[in-house]
Amino acid sequence: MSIQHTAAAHIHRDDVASRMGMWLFLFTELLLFGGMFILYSVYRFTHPQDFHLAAKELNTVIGTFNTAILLTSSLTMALSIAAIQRRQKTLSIIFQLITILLAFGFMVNKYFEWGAKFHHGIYPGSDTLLSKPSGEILFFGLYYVMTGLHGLHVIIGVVIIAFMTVFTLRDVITHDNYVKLEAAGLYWHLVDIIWIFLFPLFYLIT
Amino acid sequence: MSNENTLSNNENDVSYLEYKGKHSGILGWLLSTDHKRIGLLYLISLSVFLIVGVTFGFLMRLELLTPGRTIMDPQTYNSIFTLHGVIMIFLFVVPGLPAVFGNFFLPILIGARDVAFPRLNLLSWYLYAVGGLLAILSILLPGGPADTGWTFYIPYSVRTNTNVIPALFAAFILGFSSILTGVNFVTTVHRMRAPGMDWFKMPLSVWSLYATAWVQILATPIIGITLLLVAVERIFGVGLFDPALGGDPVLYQHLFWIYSHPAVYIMILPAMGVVSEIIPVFAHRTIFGYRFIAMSSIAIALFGSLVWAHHMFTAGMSDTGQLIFSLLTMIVAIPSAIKVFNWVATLYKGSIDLQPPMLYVLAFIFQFSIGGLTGVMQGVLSVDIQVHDTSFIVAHFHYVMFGGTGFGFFAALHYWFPKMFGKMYNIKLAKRVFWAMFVGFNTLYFPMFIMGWLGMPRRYYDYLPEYQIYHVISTIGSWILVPALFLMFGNFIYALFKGAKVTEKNVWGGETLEWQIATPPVHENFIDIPIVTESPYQYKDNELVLQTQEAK
Amino acid sequence: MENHSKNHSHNQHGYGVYFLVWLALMALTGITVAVAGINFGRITVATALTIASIKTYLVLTIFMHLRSESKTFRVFVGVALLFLIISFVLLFTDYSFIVRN
Amino acid sequence: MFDGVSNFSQSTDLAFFFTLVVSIFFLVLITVLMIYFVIKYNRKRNPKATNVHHNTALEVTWTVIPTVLVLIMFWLGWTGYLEQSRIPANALTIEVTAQMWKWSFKYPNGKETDSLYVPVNKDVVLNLHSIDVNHAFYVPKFRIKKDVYPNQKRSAWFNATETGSYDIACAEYCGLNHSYMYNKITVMSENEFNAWLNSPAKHPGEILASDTSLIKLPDSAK
Ligand code: HEA
Ligand code: HEA
Ligand code: CUA
Ligand SMILES: [Cu+2]
Repeated sequence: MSIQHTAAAHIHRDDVASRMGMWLFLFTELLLFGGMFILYSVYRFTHPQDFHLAAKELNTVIGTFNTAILLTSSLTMALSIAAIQRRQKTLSIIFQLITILLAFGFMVNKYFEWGAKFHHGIYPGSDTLLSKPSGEILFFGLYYVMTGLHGLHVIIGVVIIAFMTVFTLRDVITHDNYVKLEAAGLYWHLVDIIWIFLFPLFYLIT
Repeated sequence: MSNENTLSNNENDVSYLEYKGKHSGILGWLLSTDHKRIGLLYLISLSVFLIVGVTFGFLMRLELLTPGRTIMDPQTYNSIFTLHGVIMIFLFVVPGLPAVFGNFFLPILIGARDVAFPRLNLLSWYLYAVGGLLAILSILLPGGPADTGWTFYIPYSVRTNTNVIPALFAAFILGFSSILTGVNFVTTVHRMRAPGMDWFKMPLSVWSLYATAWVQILATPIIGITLLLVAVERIFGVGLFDPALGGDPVLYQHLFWIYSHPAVYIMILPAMGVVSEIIPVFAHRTIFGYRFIAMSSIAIALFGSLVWAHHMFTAGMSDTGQLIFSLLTMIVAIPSAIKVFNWVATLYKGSIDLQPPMLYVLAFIFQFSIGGLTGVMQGVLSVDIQVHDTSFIVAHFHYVMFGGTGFGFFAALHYWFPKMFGKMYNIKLAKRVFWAMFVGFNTLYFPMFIMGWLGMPRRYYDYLPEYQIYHVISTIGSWILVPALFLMFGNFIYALFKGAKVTEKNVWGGETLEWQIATPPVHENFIDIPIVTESPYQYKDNELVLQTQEAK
Repeated sequence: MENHSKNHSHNQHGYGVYFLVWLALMALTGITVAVAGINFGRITVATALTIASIKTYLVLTIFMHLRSESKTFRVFVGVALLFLIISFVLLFTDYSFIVRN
Repeated sequence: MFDGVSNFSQSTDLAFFFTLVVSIFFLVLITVLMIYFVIKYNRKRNPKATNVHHNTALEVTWTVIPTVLVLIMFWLGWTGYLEQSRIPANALTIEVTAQMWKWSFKYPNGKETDSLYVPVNKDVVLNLHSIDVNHAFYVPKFRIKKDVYPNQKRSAWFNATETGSYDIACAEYCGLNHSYMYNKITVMSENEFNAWLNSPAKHPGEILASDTSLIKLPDSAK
């Protein structure tokens, strides 16, 4: 192979590469949940009746409320990027803080929701649950594992966004270098998308 | 991104082995984000695990020398084949070529100074190390090493009292390490190719690493979640797989193989890349059917994700499932066939020099063909019912994983060693060792095909006397392999310290970019980024001969 | 090779666009909850999943700026989704035709 | 090598034979070509190589021929499998229970044994159950193998064509004594079988598996 040499090729920042890397990583998250959606679909297919009954125990109101919270937090996340692009640093920080607050709201709701279930004796391995038909055991198994893993992602997301806020404060993230914030945003939106599917699949089975 | 460009060209000029960065001594290695140093970190840690895994293999062979107890009790045997499988798969063949040679050479082959995310790259090595340590820990903790087989089939993996959880977490973490490598490579190939290097000017090993990286990204998370769920099942008893609670253990197997079948292509594709790289160099001519080889890598990655349930033909799937998966398994053999034929065709009218790397490559083609063809036999439904879970399978996968990927790894090591270290090993010795490896390998595994067809199940501590003759031959094979493997490592280690110095850029007469830069490479590979104008493997002087011949 | 120089993405939407998308998402959530009460029989799940897919599409294209990224990104997303979908389809070649428990 | 003794052995062995012949053919082809090229175009003999870039006709040929061959292989395997998956009616049905690490067999009349007795030339259906973990019922000489799961139903069937005594193995890893989950299947003439089945006392030839233990259990395993 013949090669001609160029002088002074310098290494430069490549935001497209950073975003590409983030997207690729998101695929792994997608498939992590994908594996569980596979489980869900199979068991729902093999135990339609039990799933139907079990879903009645979930509180649609809390579920809907949480969906609204998460969608709104996605909005504020997107807005914080729009703000930093327009050099509105303070506004961007405010939006990030709102996002974090909403995420907390989501977790608090989840806490009460899970708490109520535990109170009724519905948790993995409990006698109440074990006395139910196997489809219901599977439903609640999936419910805890999937929303639990999702909740874990929300918590991780909060930590990441908190870091972004600090970075924005310290001008590490600026109007012409905000790819970190974009990456955090991508992650947060993915968490949102997962919930968009979890919600109807668990709360809205009729 | 990469190191700041404050270094003057002079400082950049020094070999990556001598380069002094922010840290010195051992930290200069452990904290280095240089892709070449990370590649070497992987090489060292991988070799350690290889030796551990191989020792377990050797001990299993000793145990199987005679029926009944030879050297260990059944519990030990069960743990040993589990550890052997886990170490060989998750710590050796899956990371294997991409982590060592991919890290070291991928950026060089595409004319880049480093990978896209050097720090992520280092992180992935640390994850690998942590995963490896956890695997070792699972041996040492009270309770004893896991005894489930590397497949962790439920319900046994939920019932046994051994340290399954550390082993699961080890595999989980190693999965993440593998994912990060994949993310890095896809981005690197997309964003960092030197000017002029369009897709069809990339060396073939880059194509196969690229295809591999996609499989790593897409398939690995599935096993991550699946193994996590086994742990959850053990700890909380949620019942997602446990039949006692209504779960379906067959679904576990589906999820396990959705990853683990594509994983076999994570293992073999990079080795195929190495083969495509080495053959033109030692045949001293252009590769035959460049595009077909490149595209077949993509095809393998694609079809590879469609055949997973051929591991479950006796598990009681629906007939439709059996039909589809058997049919697709047949199809996946075709791109491999295309590769093999193109490699053989590349020898035609070449000028073949049988150096050690070439010997390993030829053995690769032979052994991979045996492994692949028996793989196709296993894809045939009625045949698989007979040979499933027998030593026929064991022979198949050692032929592809050890005879294929393993030999590909050894070929790569012999091929790139002088470039990586600027030292040359003893070539004569290397050739002799090769023959011992070749003979030992085939003696070790071929008898397993025969006894497998006759009905010798796998994961058997003990067996009927009629199979002993095959076991004895097989164990003798492992005794030939022992000295060979020792000598091979010995040869390299000796060369590192006392070997002849190599400063020549191009020891073998290759045409890809790594042979155009200093030996060993300088810190950031290229003083100036090259502009690529031609496809690899041109060997232009051969072309001239052809034309003059035709003119006559 | 993809264009190398662009660091400043044109991933710029006005605040208004984001608000509109948010409104649409909230409306769709409302619809999916409302519709869940009605029994469409077999297509109930399909409706819920269709609405969820529309919501996902909005998030992907606008919030996640997929619309303004280069084509490569869209191909990537396609590949990942395809892989997931194929896994579902092939898995159901087994489960659709058998009862094991 | 082709010594199967059930109704399935013929089709399975045919599929095996065909795939084996094709495999050997390609393996020999590739190996011979490699060796021939290495000798003929050795650097000493042929110091100057000639480039041959590609040949589309050749590529198509070596894609199409293997494709056709593997499709034939698939078909042989599929038809053989279908036979095994169609459980016949009017067969002798035996309930098989697997547990760590032994088999037990229950006949229609309630008789229970540790090793399996069947009549020759008669369809026999096995309903497979497990009470703990996965096992697999494997009779190499009959070319049958089926995994056995707790809480799930599986069936296998066969029609033995020769009297005699054959091995049953457990082919799915099931823990400590997986390799000792061996037993025997005895194929007898119909009359002999009926006599055995209906005699309350043990058949003179019958021995409990725990006595036969083809391989002696080591002490540690007991
Ligand atoms: C590097 C790893 C690797 C590779 C590359 C392969 C490649 C293949 N494997 Fe293998 N396989 C394993 C690793 C691998 N396998 C492992 C680890 C297991 C066991 C896991 C366990 O249970 O523990 C296994 C098990 C396994 C099974 C399950 C057996 C069972 O448990 O019952 C099957 C069944 O179909 C199978 C098939 C195949 C096929 C069709 C290919 C194909 O890709 C092969 C294609 C190659 C060729 C066909 C050869 C070259 C071509 C020619 C020479 C041209 C002529 C060709 C034709 C005419 C067809 N493999
Ligand atoms: C790349 C993967 C890989 C490699 C390289 C090997 C290498 C070897 N394996 Fe394999 N093996 C697997 C992957 C691999 N294996 C997997 C995945 C399984 C399935 C596990 C399961 O069922 O869950 C398996 C299972 C398996 C079995 C089946 C166990 C059973 O079903 O009962 C056997 C039996 O012989 C075996 C033997 C060997 C041997 C002898 C080697 C030889 O390579 C060893 C060659 C080398 C030497 C013989 C010695 C070199 C020694 C040193 C350098 C150190 C020397 C130390 C001393 C002499 C004390 N392996
Ligand atoms: Cu029972 Cu193995
Ligand atoms: Cu496979």
